[in-house]
Amino acid sequence: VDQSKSTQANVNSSEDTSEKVESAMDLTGMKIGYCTPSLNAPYYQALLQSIEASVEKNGMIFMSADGQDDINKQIAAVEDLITKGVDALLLNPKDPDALVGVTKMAAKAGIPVFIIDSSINPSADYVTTIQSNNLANGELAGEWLAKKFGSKKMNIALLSGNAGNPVGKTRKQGLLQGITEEQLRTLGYIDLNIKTQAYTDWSYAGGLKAMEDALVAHPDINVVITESDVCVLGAIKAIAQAGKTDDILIVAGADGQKEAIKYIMDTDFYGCTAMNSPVQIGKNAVEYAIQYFNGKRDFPKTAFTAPLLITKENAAKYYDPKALF
Amino acid sequence: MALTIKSQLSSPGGILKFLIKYNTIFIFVLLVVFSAMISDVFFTSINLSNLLKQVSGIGIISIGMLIVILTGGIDLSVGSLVALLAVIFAILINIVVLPVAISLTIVIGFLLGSVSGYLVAYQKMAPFIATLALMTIARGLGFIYSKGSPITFKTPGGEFMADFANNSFLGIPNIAIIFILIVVIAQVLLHYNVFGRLIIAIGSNEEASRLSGIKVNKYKFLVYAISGALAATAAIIVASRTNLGSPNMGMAWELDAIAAVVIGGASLNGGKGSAINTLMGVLILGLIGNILNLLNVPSYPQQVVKGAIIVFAVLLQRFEDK
Amino acid sequence: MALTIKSQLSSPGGILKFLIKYNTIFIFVLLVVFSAMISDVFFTSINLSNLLKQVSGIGIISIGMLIVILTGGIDLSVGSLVALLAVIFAILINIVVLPVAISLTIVIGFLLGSVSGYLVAYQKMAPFIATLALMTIARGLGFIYSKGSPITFKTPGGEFMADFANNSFLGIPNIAIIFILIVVIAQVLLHYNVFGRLIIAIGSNEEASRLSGIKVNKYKFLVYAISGALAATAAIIVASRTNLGSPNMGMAWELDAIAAVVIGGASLNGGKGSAINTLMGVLILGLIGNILNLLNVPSYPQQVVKGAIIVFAVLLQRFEDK
Amino acid sequence: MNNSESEYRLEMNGISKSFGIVSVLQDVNLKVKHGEIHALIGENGAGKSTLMKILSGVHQKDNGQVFLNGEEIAPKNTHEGQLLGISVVYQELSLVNDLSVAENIYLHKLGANKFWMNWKKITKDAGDLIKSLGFDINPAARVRDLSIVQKQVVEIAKALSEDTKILVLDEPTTVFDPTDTQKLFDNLLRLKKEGVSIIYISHHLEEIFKIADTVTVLKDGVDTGSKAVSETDTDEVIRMMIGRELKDLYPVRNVEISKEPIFSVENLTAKDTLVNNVSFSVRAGEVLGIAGLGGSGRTETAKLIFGADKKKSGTVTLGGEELNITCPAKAVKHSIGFVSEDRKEEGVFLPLSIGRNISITNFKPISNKFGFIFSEKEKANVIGLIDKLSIKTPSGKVVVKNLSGGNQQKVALAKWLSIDSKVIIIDEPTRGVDVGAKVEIYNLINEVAKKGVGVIVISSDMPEIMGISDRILVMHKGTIFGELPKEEFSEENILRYSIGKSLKSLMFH
Ligand SMILES: Nc1ncnc2c1ncn2[C@@H]1O[C@H](COP(=O)(O)OP(=O)(O)OP(=O)(O)O)[C@@H](O)[C@H]1O
Ligand SMILES: Nc1ncnc2c1ncn2[C@@H]1O[C@H](COP(=O)(O)OP(=O)(O)OP(=O)(O)O)[C@@H](O)[C@H]1O
Ligand SMILES: [Mg+2]
Ligand SMILES: [Mg+2]
Repeated sequence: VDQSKSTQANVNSSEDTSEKVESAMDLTGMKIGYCTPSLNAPYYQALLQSIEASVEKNGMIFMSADGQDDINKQIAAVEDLITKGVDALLLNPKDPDALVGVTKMAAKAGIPVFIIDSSINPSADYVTTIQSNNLANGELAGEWLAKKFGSKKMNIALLSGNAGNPVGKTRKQGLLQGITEEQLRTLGYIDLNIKTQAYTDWSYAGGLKAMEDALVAHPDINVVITESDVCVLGAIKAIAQAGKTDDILIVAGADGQKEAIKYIMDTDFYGCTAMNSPVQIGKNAVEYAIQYFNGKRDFPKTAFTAPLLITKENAAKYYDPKALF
Repeated sequence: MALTIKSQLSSPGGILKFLIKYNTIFIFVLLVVFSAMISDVFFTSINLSNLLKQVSGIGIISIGMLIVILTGGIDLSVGSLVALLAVIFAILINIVVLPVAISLTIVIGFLLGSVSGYLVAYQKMAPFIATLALMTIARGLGFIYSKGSPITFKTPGGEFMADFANNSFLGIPNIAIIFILIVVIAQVLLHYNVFGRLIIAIGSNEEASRLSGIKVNKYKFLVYAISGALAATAAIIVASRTNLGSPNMGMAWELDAIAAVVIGGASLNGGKGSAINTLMGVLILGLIGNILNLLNVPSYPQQVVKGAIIVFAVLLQRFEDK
Repeated sequence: MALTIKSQLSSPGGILKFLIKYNTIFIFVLLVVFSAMISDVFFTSINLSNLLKQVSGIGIISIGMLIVILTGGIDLSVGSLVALLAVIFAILINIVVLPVAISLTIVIGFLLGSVSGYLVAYQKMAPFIATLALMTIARGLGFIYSKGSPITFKTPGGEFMADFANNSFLGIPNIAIIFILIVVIAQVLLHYNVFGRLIIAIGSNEEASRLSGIKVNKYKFLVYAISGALAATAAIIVASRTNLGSPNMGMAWELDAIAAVVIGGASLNGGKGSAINTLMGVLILGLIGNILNLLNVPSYPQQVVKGAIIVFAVLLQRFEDK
Repeated sequence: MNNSESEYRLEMNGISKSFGIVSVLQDVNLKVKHGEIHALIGENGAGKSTLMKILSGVHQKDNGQVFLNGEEIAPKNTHEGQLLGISVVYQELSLVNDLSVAENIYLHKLGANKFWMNWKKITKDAGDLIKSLGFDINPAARVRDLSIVQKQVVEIAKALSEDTKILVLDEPTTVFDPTDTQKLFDNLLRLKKEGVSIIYISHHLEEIFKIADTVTVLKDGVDTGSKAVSETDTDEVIRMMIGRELKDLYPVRNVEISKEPIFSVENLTAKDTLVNNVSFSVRAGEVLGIAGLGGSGRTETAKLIFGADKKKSGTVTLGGEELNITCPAKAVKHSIGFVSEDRKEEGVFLPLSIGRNISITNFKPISNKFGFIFSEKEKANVIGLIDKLSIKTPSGKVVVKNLSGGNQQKVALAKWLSIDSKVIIIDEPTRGVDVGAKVEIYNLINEVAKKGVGVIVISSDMPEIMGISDRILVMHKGTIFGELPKEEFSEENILRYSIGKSLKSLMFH
């Protein structure tokens, strides 16, 4: 899969965009197992469904297992997938180090492992990593923000998912890097003023409460940056309630959830978000697995979907009201 | 209550007794004063109104928890029920008119609570385990019905609810008014009504209650069903606040609700507890989170402080039993 | 136990009684047979060994939970303790030699458990609330110490532990051997040792135990401390399996442990329960998850089925009390 | 004073104790000799149990001194008390239900220093001990499965299982029938011979005169003096206790009894208990006594009628209408009342106030149709009953846990005697109640009967059941073995029926 191809269908469409991959061998009866770290976020749900659709479209059997947000339970879930004798394992690891063991176990059983969405320690036994470029996406958003503000003073509130989440961490790094790089480039100094970080548990209600308290404690906040759209979608209610939609600009480092895109199209306070398409990742992952079945072995260690920033200019293109995510 | 207070104030050592009986209130007042001192934004009307809105959901399920705990039971399912019922409400609000959606959700909540009630009352299952099972099941169903994604309100009814949930009446958030109304009703029922008398009796000696001719099973069944209906009310409120129903809602709320009830001086062995004190427990817990946020304490030290304050609040309560 | 079994088999209606007393075992056997029938990979040695490895961590804390529950208490902190202690172990293993790291972790576990023990035994705090507070605090500390990210083992000691945790002896995974060893010790202690009899006495009637001159507080203190030490053991095992200590470990394990103990026929009111039956409870829970995974049941329907099976297993148990 | 010379084994001097603002004991003295049975008596709430709990280390005294063999002691907990050789059978059962009989008997020793259980030995020892006391209980049985009588035997065995210097028995015979009581007395006399000092608390004065050497009387927390039993009599003791003469313990029955039975049971057989083929009837206004030995199935019969146990066959008829009672709530709906013999577990709500306890059976007159309670009405009702039964308490708000045993019994009665029943079954009505209050309870039973209620009284107290009944049924092995009309009332006749024999002189009517 080359990069150009992967950018083509970066839309989280509800329509069945999964396509049949060309395959020399008969795929019927091949079993693809996918292990998600949890299903406690719409994003994971969308990713699971995208993989399922692609797998079935290609006449294969889909098997899934859920880590239930617990490293040990995810290990158990992967072990059970291996026991079931899947022919390829798509693993979305909750922790980059903890799941190394099971990749080796899978390799021992002759099962190729494709790491998707999140990263894993390089010492793991895997074919390739398929993920959106969280760092680059974050950077794009950060850059956009720094450009927008120029030398105007930013008072930032950072809305995070939950502490210790590696994906969130990467996106945060991207955002901050983007801001500082851009400031250095254009201003020659860094003025990064993050007033508070609040955790939202990746939920609407969590974001709402976090934002309410943040606004009371720091009435001068004029920027909200976030590791994911989901963290800020609830928070918007708090901002509206406080009558601050004109004073605050929201910048999300990821996901391109449809509600967020809608805000970007319709309002001025939701500045941008970056595309992290579960549909695309799912499709690519299945495609890679099929290629592997057909004998291909020279995969790059990491295959990113292309970074993509969604702003008012291009939002309409990526908005699909019927999308799952 | 007024009566009790008066008679106690007039008896010798009355004021001390009063302080002891309502010591949860004093812990609360202490915390308020402390908060006002260390944060100058705490006492702003917007913050207080936020605080009230934030606690209303958990507050409502805490009242359900209280009546269950009074019978000597426990209801671990409430958090998951909030999620499932929020999803159900969001589905309903998009297909039927608002009043029907609201009533149906509450009825479904009542029925779901009845499942635990049936298992506990008529199948003699330990409440902990019956409601733990329902907790797992409800969360699962929530995800199944919503297909894992939040369901957004799309109708005028939904908009109405969103407005309602975020607006105030005479400066008090509407949803807080609902919560306080529920507290008052509960306090009156528990204190002045036979219903309260009976569930407290059941919680303090189930066998003696049975032999006094009380329909123990009926009441045990009822409290879980009511807890379910209150979970539905909470679900409607929290869903309306965010304008959607998500299967992720109410995560671990059951623990907060139990903590609120216990901080409010109730005994997990049943037979002891009051709605007013539970309200205080809810406010204390909410306040701790709020003030720590205002003080910019990072999330994890926050947990440590919160745990410590719970211990402290409950330790203060020990004097009550003397 | 042998004695009890024999005497029961020889008494009239003995076999029925035996079936009833050990009905958890039969539920387990039933599930095994059923699983073997519907999945042809279930009975592979690799799957069974996986299953054992998967349940060992929760299994060990379930034994701690059992002895706490026997005294009529409950320990909600164990899941968080596993996280905190796994982090501590990972830190220690990178700076001191393995035996010291192991012993220190267990001692720290014991001390952390002692905190709940102290609050419950000497400050008369409700176990639910004392351990709920510790649960919050421990999770917070885990994140603080680890700065939110997992801490990887880096020393030869760490490698040794990783090997140990993933290898087997005579076909049985090492960590399962440790778990089973703990079960056996617990069973012996509970049945043939004064310690066990006294904690059962306390759970059955605390006041009577006190009047009989038993140092009730000492034993209540001890069970929480032991539960903490067992949480440390579980932490060492799960950290070794993954080669790191993460503050995200052991999420909601306390609920699984409680469920296992109750499915194993223990009463949450104390005084009733056995280690062997708890082992069965742990295996039953593990098995449910395993077989549903093997049958390709998606995650959320799985939760629903799991909840239903818990209800079913506990309902079967009701006959015991007759 | 020096050990060997001390005249008294135990001296309690000037003991005072109050709970909060309530003073329970003031300047109480108690002196017990070696090898003496010392009776401690007094009205309900006089402070007997509290005094003994101070001795054993449950409570701490506020003032005064305690000497054991001339040495001052101050046990801070029961463990210390036990080490000093003080064993107590407490008024309320304090056994561990989930352990075996043997374990319960040796529970205090388990705590002391042993490490491994020697099941064989303790089971055998316990069995031997119980046998040596003249009773027969399987030492391996779970205490939960025992009857209340058997539990009391285990309590006593437990107290005797170690080298005791002072044995305190706080109302040990309230659940015993005469044969059980006699067995206990034989044991006490043997212990006395061995030099054990025994403090014996009871409201059965005849027991005192049968076995005690000395009697100390407490009144309102003050001791009104000690007397050698040989130098006093019942009247004097009663006067010391209640401060006045007591003429008739059993009030005259002048109630009109209807001809027709108001309530009858026919061939009643239980599903899970030994009760079988029980048939009898009660007439309105009648007090029907049911006697029998412990384990004869009286309590089970009552519970079966009340719907607390499962029925296998038989009919229950009230006022000509056949009832199908499947649960106590149904029984109550048909105006049948039941006072349990086990007040702690089944009778009262210990953590709740007296008022809440009393109101629980009877909300109708004090609430409106929506269930809202008129607190003034309730208060009046509660205060009325407290007066009527002379429950010793500062107010109706006091929680029942803090009442003395006898006063708790009155609360248990009050909740049933205050309502309009058609039939009421009272199992051991005066368990632990002092003589003065007994009269009040008997009067109350009479009053209730007068209203046309059929009263069924189960009692192990022979004089009591003969004193208050119009007719006595005697149970044996789960069924009614015989019936005694008033003319034939005698301890001998009841006992003969109780053990399954016919009367000596057969009377034909
Ligand atoms: N824990 C307590 N708190 C408050 N009051 C108490 C407590 N225990 C006992 N009392 C009060 O002390 C008084 C004496 O009680 P005690 O049990 O010693 O009486 P008693 O002589 O044994 O009576 P009975 O014959 O009814 O058993 C009673 O008035 C009782 O209400
Ligand atoms: N002293 C005893 N010896 C042997 N078994 C007994 C004894 N007391 C009770 N039981 C057992 O307990 C059951 C009935 O006990 P319970 O005391 O309730 O009967 P009861 O006739 O009401 O006696 P009580 O006279 O104590 O009220 C019987 O099944 C019997 O086996
Ligand atoms: Mg007494
Ligand atoms: Mg009886």
